[in-house]
Amino acid sequence: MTQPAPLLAVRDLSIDLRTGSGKRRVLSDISFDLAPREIVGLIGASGSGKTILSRALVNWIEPPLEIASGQVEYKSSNILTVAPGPMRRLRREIAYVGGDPMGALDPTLPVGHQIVEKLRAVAPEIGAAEAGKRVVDLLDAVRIPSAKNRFHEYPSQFSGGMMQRALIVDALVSNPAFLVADNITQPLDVTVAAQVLRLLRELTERFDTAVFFVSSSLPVVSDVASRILVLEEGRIVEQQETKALVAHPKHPYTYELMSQIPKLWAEGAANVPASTSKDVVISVRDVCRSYTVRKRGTFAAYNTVRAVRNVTFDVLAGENFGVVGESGCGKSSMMRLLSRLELPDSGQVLCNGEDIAQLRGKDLLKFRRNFQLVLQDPFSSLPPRTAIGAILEEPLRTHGMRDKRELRHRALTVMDEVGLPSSLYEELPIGLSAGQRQRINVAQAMVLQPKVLIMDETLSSLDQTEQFKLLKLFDKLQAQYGLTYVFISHDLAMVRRVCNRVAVMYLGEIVEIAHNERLFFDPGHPYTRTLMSAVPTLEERRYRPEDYLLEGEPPSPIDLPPGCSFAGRCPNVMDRCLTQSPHLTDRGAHDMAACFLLDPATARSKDIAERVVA
Amino acid sequence: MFVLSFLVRRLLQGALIVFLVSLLIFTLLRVVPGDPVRLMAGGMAPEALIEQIAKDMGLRDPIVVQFGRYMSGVVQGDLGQSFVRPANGASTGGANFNDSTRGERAKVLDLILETLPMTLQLAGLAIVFALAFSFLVGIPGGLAPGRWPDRLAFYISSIFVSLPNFWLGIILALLLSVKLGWLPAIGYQGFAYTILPAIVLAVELSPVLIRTLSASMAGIMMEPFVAVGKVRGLSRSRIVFGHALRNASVPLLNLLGIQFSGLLGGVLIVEFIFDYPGLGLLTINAVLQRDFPLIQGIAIVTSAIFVFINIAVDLVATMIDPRLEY
Amino acid sequence: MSVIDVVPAETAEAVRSASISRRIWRLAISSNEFRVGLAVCLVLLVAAIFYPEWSGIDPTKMSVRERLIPPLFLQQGWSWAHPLGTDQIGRDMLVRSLVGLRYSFLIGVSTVMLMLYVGCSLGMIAGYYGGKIDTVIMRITDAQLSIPMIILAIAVLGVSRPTIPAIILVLGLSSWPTYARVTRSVVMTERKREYVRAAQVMGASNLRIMIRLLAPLILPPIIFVSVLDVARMMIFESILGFIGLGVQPPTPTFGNIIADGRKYLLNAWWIATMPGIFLCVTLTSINLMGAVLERARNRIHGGVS
Amino acid sequence: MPSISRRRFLTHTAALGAGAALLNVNPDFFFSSAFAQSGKPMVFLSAENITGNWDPTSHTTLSQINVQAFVMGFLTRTPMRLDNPEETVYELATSIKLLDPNTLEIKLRDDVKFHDGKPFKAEDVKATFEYGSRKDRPAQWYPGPTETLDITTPDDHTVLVNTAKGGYPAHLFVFLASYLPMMSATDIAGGPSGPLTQRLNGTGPFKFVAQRGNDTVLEANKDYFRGEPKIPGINFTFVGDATTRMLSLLNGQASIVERLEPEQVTTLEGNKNIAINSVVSVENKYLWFRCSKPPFNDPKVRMAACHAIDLAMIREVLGSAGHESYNYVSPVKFGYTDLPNYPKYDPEACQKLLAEAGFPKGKGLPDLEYITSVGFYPKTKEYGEVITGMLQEQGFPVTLTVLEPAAWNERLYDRPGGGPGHMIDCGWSTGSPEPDLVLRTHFHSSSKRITGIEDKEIDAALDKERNAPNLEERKKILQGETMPLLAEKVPALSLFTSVMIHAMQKDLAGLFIYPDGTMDASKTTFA
Repeated sequence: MTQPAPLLAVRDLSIDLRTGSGKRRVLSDISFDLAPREIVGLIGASGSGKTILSRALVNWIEPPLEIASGQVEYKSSNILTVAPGPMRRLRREIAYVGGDPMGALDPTLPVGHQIVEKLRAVAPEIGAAEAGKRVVDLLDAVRIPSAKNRFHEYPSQFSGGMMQRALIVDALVSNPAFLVADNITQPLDVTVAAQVLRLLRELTERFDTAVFFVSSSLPVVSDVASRILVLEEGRIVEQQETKALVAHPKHPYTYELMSQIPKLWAEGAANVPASTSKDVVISVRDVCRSYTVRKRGTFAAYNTVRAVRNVTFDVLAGENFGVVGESGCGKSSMMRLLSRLELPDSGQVLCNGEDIAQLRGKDLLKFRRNFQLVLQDPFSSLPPRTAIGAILEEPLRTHGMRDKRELRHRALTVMDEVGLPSSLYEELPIGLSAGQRQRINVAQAMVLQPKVLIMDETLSSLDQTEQFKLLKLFDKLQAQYGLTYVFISHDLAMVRRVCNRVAVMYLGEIVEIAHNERLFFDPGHPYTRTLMSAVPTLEERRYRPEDYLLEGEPPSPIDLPPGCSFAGRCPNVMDRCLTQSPHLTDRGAHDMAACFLLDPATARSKDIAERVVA
Repeated sequence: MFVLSFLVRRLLQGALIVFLVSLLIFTLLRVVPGDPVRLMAGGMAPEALIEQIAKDMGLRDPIVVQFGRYMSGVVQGDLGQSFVRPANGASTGGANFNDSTRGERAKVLDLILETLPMTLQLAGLAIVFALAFSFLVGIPGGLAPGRWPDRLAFYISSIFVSLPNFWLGIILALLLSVKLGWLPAIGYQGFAYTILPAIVLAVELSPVLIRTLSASMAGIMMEPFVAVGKVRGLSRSRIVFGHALRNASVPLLNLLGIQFSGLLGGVLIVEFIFDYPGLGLLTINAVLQRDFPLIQGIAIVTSAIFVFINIAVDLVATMIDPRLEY
Repeated sequence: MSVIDVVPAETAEAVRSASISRRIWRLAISSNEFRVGLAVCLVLLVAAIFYPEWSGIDPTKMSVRERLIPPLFLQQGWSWAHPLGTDQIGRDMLVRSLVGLRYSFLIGVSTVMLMLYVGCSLGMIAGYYGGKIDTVIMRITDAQLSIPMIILAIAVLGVSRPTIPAIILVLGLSSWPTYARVTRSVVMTERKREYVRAAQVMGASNLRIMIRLLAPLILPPIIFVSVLDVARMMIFESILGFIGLGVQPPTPTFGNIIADGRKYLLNAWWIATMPGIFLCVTLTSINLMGAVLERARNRIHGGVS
Repeated sequence: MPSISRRRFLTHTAALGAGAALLNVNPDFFFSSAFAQSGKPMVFLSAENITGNWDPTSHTTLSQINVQAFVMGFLTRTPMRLDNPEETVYELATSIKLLDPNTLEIKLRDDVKFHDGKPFKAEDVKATFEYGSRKDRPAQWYPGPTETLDITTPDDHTVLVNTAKGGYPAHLFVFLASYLPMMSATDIAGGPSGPLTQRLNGTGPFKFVAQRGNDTVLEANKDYFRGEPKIPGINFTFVGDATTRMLSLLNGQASIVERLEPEQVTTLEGNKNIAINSVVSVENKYLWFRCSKPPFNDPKVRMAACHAIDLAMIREVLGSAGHESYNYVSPVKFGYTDLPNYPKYDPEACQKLLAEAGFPKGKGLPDLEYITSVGFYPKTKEYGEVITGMLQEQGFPVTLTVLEPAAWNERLYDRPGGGPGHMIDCGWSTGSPEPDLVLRTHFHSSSKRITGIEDKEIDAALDKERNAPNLEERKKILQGETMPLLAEKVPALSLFTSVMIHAMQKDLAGLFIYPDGTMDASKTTFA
């Protein structure tokens, strides 16, 4: 790299982790430069040391981590050795945005005030009024609606995406020289993440800010960065210009990473079981579910959140059924209804022809046994402070098994099946990787030998390597036990890879339900296309974000606008959409979508749609 | 708008609670053995006279009827009259007898209203002392979990919780008032007389406060926004005092609200020891004399105060932390 | 847990494959603080259990002529027969303190257990079910909190002689709401965690979830905090004694030793002070152990996950 | 100005009158000096609270009797010292003569005025006697009801009391005269709910000003017939806790405190600013048996219990607060003598009697309850524990119940079917040498307050001594027949005589303390 006068120069940086029994090196001999206005990406699997490196760049290394050697040079001084006082002044030029937007600000103070506080902490010469104005302007610039009011609102009143925008404002408000963005899109929905990325690019350009962009997803990084570093177990194994790296990865690890990226449209993207059965395992019939929430600040007024609206679909035995959608679309409510954690307000969920709402006692227990759930968060889904063996035995105990030896045997068997070493039997899940934990979750579900597994975002918190391994495990288990899977996910690529049929949900409704190929190559609903335009991929997109990714987030499910609920973000919106709600329309071969574009009556519009797509 | 609806809702609930508590106390005090009339009339009074007085006072009606009568008075601000105290407010001895010639008995509400401000002054000062001390000890403890400030906080709270308040009261009065002459101690003739009893109460209050404060401080300091705050360029003192303390004050506030009823127990003893003319002294005398209307009135008033203090606490807590909703 | 992949897999490698409680114990016992606390606790325990009988001194045996003998470490007039001196009617303070420790402990611990039981169950139910049940339970809690203990005491203890069970009942019933509140708030957050949902899907009943999943998780820290309350309850008992509603003589408890000894504070300070010292030492040693155990637990369980 | 509350300052400074000039509001709100010296009132801390009904015939409460002693006048005063228990000093009376066994002639001073200005005359004595002996008056100190009295006033300063209708001797009024406060006939005419209940109106050295919370405020009576008192007034304050009272004395806020514990005496003796005053009181403390129900309806069991109790040991516990008494009245009372047959500590006799009564070694006795209070008397709980221990040693299955004063008081008296418990602790104090105020009150079947005893022999003995024609004869019967009979039947065991211990600032001089705890402060000064 031969740019003259780098903004930031990292030289031979090594960092140790002090453990009870000694030190372990977590970063070794990291060296790279960051030029002014350059966006450099860093990619690596979880545990590779990405976050540590990104924190080292902002002098945020605290025990048990310690700097072993090397320096981070900024303006010809090593920021790792700058005293706290001067460092605080320096933070004006060095900004950081993390991957936990909801935890990054004090929940008890208004967002805007905290940004002002930060600005004035690093730049005391700015007056309060001026600082306030600057923050409001910037909030406006990141397209936070009615920024002036939002300025006085609290973090809990912001959605994740909005909060991440606010944090970008927080980082850029002091006009820093460079910004470290650590996994900032990780907790966000695809469309929101894509919006945030677009924003980041715009703003850094406007402010002439250099960015060090860290992510575990190569497609995301390649979308943003001009140059990419690949980190494996604390070492940089490769660095190249983005295009070159994507085209010709040099290091085998980079190559491996790329091979694990799920494909959307390329050959061999789907790897679905040959579903032969026509038996309906689960049948969802016109199900509705709403929640009442007390209106804040009222005495007895309630809001109705219509989380699931008139949903109907069937799941066939042995198939993989996917439900996709963004947060707040009703996926989780759907999951709770399917697993009978809740009962529908109207409509029925039938399992093998029986209404599960009617099940009681023994029948219910039998249903539970056959119908298991694997949850999203590998951390909160395991009971804390319980040994793995005990976790796996608990469901068996629940179902009345008491023989200790039998319990232990069953637990060890299932651990073996999911690829957990039996030495972990007495261990706590703490310290295990997310993938290992998710295996425990799977094992916990499998120990009851169920027929149907509902995977609620099971893989979304794992990096690609882990996802890859677990998907293989799922295939194996399915082959072995003839399982039926329901995948509830926001990850189109994953759904593309494993599901026979996919339902797309938006604001509590199914807007499209189609077979895998049809959905990806001939989606019937603009929302599906929007999703596809936002999904990070290295492939050439069939639907470009410029055409489909509009600003804005889904409206609140509390005050649903009349007409089509997607109308507000739809690129093809028509007058009719604002007044009437489209129903699911058959597109043949049991594929359906709910859009007026499919209505023969609006054939002309359909032409328009097709033209847009072309 | 939020505040208003919150207040309406909570005040209604509060009124219900006070009503239920009144009912409970009313019933409880009527199942206590020891006929209050017997107490009033003296041990030597003949049974017939006792029955007569009881009937005249309506004490032989069903409890519900009595309660209804009582509550209709309460609603109009009438908590009844003391069994034993005359209108001039003297504490009276156990050995008195009923006779038709008794002077007018004191109104329970007057007795309470006269002593309540004194107790509020004492309790307020005690809370100020306790908070100041807990902050001094608890915050460093919370900022350095497992290290010496934490241990110091821990030992201090262990010692404080083991100090019986009447022991401490006497020792402090002896030391600071009698031996050193720094502070006056017995009775009340000026604000300075509040200081010693308040210190004793503060010592009683502070162990739990120290614990809560240092635990919640330690917890808050683990929150991501604290670590991120540093990277965002905020100084440590700003993070600690501007943010961590603010967050840690919510559990502390709640605790203070709860502690209020415990405080009354302490006030009782401390006021007795220091002859401090507050509600506690009134209560202990009422208890020692089995002056049921007075006990009842005090219980209802304190429970009402408790309920409303807690509403206030919750309101303040929601103002500090808008996520809370009660 | 989102940012925490910084510090991966660091668990106690040294102590593999022993059961978790044993590991916590092993880690705790390796700390000097714990050993000191344990030693002091054991000494007190052994003394309280064996010394009164072994010494053959009856704690109620009075010897009026030998009253108000100062403890050993004071200069004049002490006697080896009464290492901690005697009280106002010539009873041996050491034996009385130790027997008092027994009774006070009985009162303190049972009271706290009662409080824990009532408070945690109600708090658990309120936090778990939420909604109307929650509102009702929490308002009951408020109501209970707002009744001063002293009123409850004269009502309940006035009914019968103030026996130890009655005192435990009064103290316990008047102090449970704090626990109910704490438990409720913890349960409310835990309840939303996914493992609770997972357990439901596995067919676990609500009761089972509360007892097997939530209780073991929530109780240890609460129990740790409740040690302070054991001491507080012992002191409260002395307040009852103060107005004649405490444990009746001649049974010694810390409460009535302190309450009776108060009058002699000026010329026989040791009577009212000894139980306080015993209380402080006991409490500190228990606390010390509790704190170390809690730290060990957190280390083994890897912090606040 | 100790014990004047701030509130009072604000509202009543003016009312304090002449004295108020010296009692200015302390400008230092934060620290009003507790050590202000000149012209300050005497601050008395009482161990017991008052009733709030100022009618002297409405109560038997000691503390209020103390207040009355400052404010009210008496016909005579009886200093009741051990060496001369029968000494009588004339106060409002100038002579009291027994004209015949049923007629008493009382001559009065002519220079006395009530605080409200009304001159003190014979009509007031007549009204007081007649009102006080009414049956509905709770403090029944008088020997018989009003209709048994025939009182005439030949002139404004002579009263003749005739008791012929009642059949009891008139000399009973001699000792009572020192104990009965003289009320104004005008007040009495106002009836039982009139001015009597509202305030005290007497002829004594101090005037009643007001009751404020726990403080009773008195000011000097300038027109006192023996001369204006030296101190401007008295604050009589109820402070329930002994330690608090002592601390208050030590830091100078209180001038004098009562009912010291013996240990406090030890502490204070070393203090150069504090003086101690001990006086053997008229009060004896008793262990009362419930004589109307088993097992103590059997005199043998009562006597056995008495033999189990070592009185010397109890006095040891009490230290300087107890004085020995081997009779049912205090040694300062008329007729006291050490009874030769008074029960002594004798375990063998105890066991023998128990066996005779059918309870060898206490076997077969029901569970016995001994009730005492945490009350304001020194050492009550302590010696209660000692007695319990001693009874248990002899095999009595006794448990001790220690109650707060109100609950104890509620259980104190006899009821139909016998009072609660089996034994109860109580003291009985009457500020007069008259022994019947104890003996007849408790042991005659017409009264039997606590014991519930009904015994014809005792009744006869009590009637006999009362009806003795003169004091000499009466003393002989008391000492020779009545008291020995009581010691034989032991309806109660008198444990000891209380010693009233007061502690005061050394500079407080000229205060006389009577054996019932009342005080004469008319000559008191702050040195």
